[in-house]
Amino acid sequence: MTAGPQKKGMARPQIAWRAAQDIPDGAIVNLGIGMPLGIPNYIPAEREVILHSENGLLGMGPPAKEGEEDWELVNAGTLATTLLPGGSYFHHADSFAMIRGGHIDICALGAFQIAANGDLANWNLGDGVRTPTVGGAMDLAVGAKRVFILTDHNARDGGAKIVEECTLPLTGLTCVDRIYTDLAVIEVTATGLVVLEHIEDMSFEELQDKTGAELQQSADWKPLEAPDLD
Amino acid sequence: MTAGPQKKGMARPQIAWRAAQDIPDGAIVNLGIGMPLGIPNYIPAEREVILHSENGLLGMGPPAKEGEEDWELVNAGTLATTLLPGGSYFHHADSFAMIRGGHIDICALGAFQIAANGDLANWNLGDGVRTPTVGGAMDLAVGAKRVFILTDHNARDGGAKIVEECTLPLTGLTCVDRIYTDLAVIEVTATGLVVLEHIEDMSFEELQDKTGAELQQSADWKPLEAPDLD
Amino acid sequence: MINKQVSNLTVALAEIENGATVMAGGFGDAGSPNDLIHGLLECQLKGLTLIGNGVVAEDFGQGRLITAGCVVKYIASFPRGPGTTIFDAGTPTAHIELEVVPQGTLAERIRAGGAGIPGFYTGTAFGTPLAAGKETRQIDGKDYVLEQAITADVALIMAKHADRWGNLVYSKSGRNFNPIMAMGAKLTIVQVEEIVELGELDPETIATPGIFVDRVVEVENPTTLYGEP
Amino acid sequence: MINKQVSNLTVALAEIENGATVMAGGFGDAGSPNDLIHGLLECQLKGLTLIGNGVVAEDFGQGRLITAGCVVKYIASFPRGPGTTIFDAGTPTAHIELEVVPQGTLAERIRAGGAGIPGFYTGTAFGTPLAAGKETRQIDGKDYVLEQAITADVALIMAKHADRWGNLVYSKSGRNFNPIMAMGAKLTIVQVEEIVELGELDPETIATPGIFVDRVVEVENPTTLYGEP
Repeated sequence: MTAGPQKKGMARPQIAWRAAQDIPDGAIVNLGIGMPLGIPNYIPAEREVILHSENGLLGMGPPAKEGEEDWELVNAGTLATTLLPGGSYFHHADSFAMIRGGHIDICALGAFQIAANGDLANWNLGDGVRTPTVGGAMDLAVGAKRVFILTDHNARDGGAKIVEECTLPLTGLTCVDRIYTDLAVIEVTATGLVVLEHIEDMSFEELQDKTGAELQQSADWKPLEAPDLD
Repeated sequence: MTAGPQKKGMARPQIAWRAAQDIPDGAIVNLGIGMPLGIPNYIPAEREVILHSENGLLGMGPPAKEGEEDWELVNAGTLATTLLPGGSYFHHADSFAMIRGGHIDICALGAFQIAANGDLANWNLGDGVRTPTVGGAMDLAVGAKRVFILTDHNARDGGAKIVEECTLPLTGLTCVDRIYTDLAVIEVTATGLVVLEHIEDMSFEELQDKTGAELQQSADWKPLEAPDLD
Repeated sequence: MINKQVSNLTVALAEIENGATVMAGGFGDAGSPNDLIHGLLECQLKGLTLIGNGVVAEDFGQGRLITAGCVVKYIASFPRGPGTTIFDAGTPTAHIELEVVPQGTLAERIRAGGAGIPGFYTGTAFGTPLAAGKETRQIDGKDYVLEQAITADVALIMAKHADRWGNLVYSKSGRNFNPIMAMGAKLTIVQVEEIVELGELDPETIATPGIFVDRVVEVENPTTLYGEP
Repeated sequence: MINKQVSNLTVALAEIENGATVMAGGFGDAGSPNDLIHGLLECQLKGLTLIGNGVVAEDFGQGRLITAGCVVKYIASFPRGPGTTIFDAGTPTAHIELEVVPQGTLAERIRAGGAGIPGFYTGTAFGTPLAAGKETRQIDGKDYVLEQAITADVALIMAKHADRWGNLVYSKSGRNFNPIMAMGAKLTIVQVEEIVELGELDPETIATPGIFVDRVVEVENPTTLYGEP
C-alpha cells in the first residue's frame, strides 16, 4: 500500500508569504478577509509597510492579544486589533476617499473568479440562498493602485477560478493586477495572463490544464517557491 | 438759518441691532463681512448664539484684542478672532458641508441688489475694472436655512437697491428671506415684498418711492425702532 | 441656553414615527449605539427603513431591530455579518427589502446627504449588478456611476464624550459611520459615555461639531456585544 | 523605513516643472505655507496654474508668486484680497486667466479630486454667471450645477506638527484648505514648525494621515504676513 499522491502546491500561509515578498518598503496596503490577512506575518522585517483598514485605521498593528481586546478598535473583519505608533483614526467617508482616490498602493483580496482581462468576482455566489455582502470590495477593486488576488488556483470541486470570462456577479472590471495561487504567480497584462512563476513539480501544460483561461509563460519565469511555514 | 433736514432712518449699528433681535436662542449663524459683523454686539444677553465662520470655526468668539492676535485663528474676513469654550475647528470642505447641507440657521449678508422674488446680487459690481471676488456668498445664499440681508435702503446715489429684477450678476436665486435696512424690515414672501416695520417718520408711500419694487404693508406692521447706539 | 442633553433613552428617542428612515452608526460593535437601538425596540415602531453597515449578530443591535419586525427595508454594505443567516432565503427575515451598497459608496452617499450634494459620480460598481439601472457616464475616458445622496429622518450615533452643545469626540475606530451619519439626519440622537463641561473637549479633536447634533444622552456603561465596555 | 522628512526647502520643492498645477493652502495668512511659496519663486518656474483661496497681499505668499510672473492661471474664490488691486483692469496682472469659484464649490471640487469623485451636483451658483456653460440638472425639484473635481500636480501645505510618516496636526483655523489639498495632488509638500517622533501625535487629532503626504520640511519660524509667528 502506498500513500496517495500528495497534493501539489503551496499551503495557504505560503501563498501569503509569496505575496508579501512583492510588497515594497513604504507601501500602504489594504488586506481583505481570509488569506490576505496572513501577509503582514511575512513581510521582510526591514520593510516598513502601513496597513489601511477601511473602517477608519491607518497604521494598523497586529491583532489584539486575547484578553487585551478593545472592541472600539477593530479591523475590517470586526476583530479586535491594535494601532501602531504613527497610526491614525478617521471616519468612513475619509477612509474610502483614500481608497477611491487612488491613495492605497496595494490591496490584496480573495476571489471566486478572475477573468483573463482582470475582471473580478468575489462578493456574490449568486446562489439565491445566502444574502450577498459586498463590504468594501468594489471600492477597493476600483480604487487601489494595484490589486493582488490571493486564492486557491482551483475551487474545491476542481473547477477553474481563473477563467476566460466571469460567470458570477462582478466586483470590478479589469481591476486585477496580479494573482497569487498555490500553483503560480500570474500577472494580468493588456495582452493576457502571464505566468511569472509556477511550482516546479508542475509543468506549464499541467498548469494550463487547471486554468480556465489561456496562460502565457513569461520568458524569464521562475519556479514558485516559499519556505516551510507553520 | 436753519439746519438742513436730518437724514431719516437708522444708523448702521441700529440695523445690526434690529437684525440681532430676530436671532433666536440656540441659532447657528454665519455673518458676512460689513454690517452683519455688528450683529453679535446686540444679541440679547440671555440668548446663546453660535457663530459659524466659513474658514473652519464653529463657536467663534469676539475679535481678538489688539496685541493678543493669533494669526492662525482668523475669521472669514481674515481678521484675528477668538474661539469660545465649546468651539471647534474643521477644514473647508467640512465647513461648507455645514453651509450647503442646510445646517446653518441664519446667514446675514450685505447686498448690492435684492429683487422682489428674493434674488440676490452681492458679489460683482460688473464694472469690468475691479476683479470680482465671490468668497462663500453663493454657497451661503443657497445653503443657509434663512438669509438675512443688512443693507442701506438706497445706494449712495439714491438709487434703489431693492428692485423688481437684479441687473447686476446674481449671487443666488430666490434666496433672500428678510431685508433689514435703515428704513424698514421687509420679508420676502411668495407673493412679494411685505413691509413688517418701517421708521415712523416716513410714510409707507414715501418708503415705496425709495424702493424699486412693489411693497406691501403688513396688516400688523410696526414702527421700526432701535435704541441709540454708539 | 443651548443644552442638548436629555435625561434618558426614552426622552432621547421620543417622537420617532412609524415608517421613519433611521441610520445607525457602528462597524462591527465599535461605535454601535446599542442602547439607542435597543431602546428603539420599546418604541414598537413599524415600517422602518434602516441604514447601517451591517448586522453583527441576529439578536443584537441592528440585528435585533430587524428580527423584531420593525424594519421593512435595510440599506447596508455587509447586511449579513459573519456567522449570521439573517436575510438568507428561508429565514424569517428573507422578505425584508435589501439594498446592498458598496461600503465606500454607502459612506459617500451618506456624507453627500449631509453636505447638500444630491448626487456624485464614482467608478465603484461600474459594470456590476450593484450599478444595474443606474445612470452611467464617461469622464476623461473612465466609466462612472451616478449615485444619489442618502438622508434620514433619524440618526442614532455613538460617541465617547459630548458637551451640552452636542460636540462629539469618538474613540478609535468607533468613528466609522458616526460622523457622517450625524450630518445627514433631520434628528441626530447620540449616546455617549460621559457629558463633560463646555470647553473641556479639545477643539482639535471634535470630529462632530455640535451643529450636527440634536440630542445627547449619557449611557455610562454602554451595552456591548462582547461584554464589559 | 518610511521617512518623509527632507532637509530643506530646496529639496522639498525639487522636481516641480514649468506648467505645473500647484495648489496652496491657507485662508488669509492662517495655514499659508509661505516659506514653500516663497521658495518656489527661486525655482524660477513659468506657466503655473495656481489654485488657492485668494491673494492676501500683492507681494506676499500667493500674491508674490503671481506678481513675479510665474502664474498664467489662477483658480480662487477671493482672488483679490481686501486692499489689493491684483488682477484688476490696468494692473500688470490683469492678463492672468482667472477662474473665480464659489468658496464651497472650490473646497468640494478639491476634496472630490482627492476622493476619486470626478464630478458632483451642487445648488451653489445655479442661475449665476459662475455656472455659465455648466451642465445643470433638476433633482427632486431643485436645480443643481454639475461641478468637476480639481486635482493638481503639487500641493503646498502648512501644518503645525508632523512625524516621519507624514501625519499632520494643524493649529486652529490653519486647517482651512490644507487637509483637502493634501489629498488631491500627485506631490504633497508640507512645511511644519516641528517634526516629532512617530507616535507622539494623538491619533485622534491627526487631520491629515500620512497617506496623503510625500515630503515634510521643518521650518521652525515660519514666515508670516503679520510678523512673528
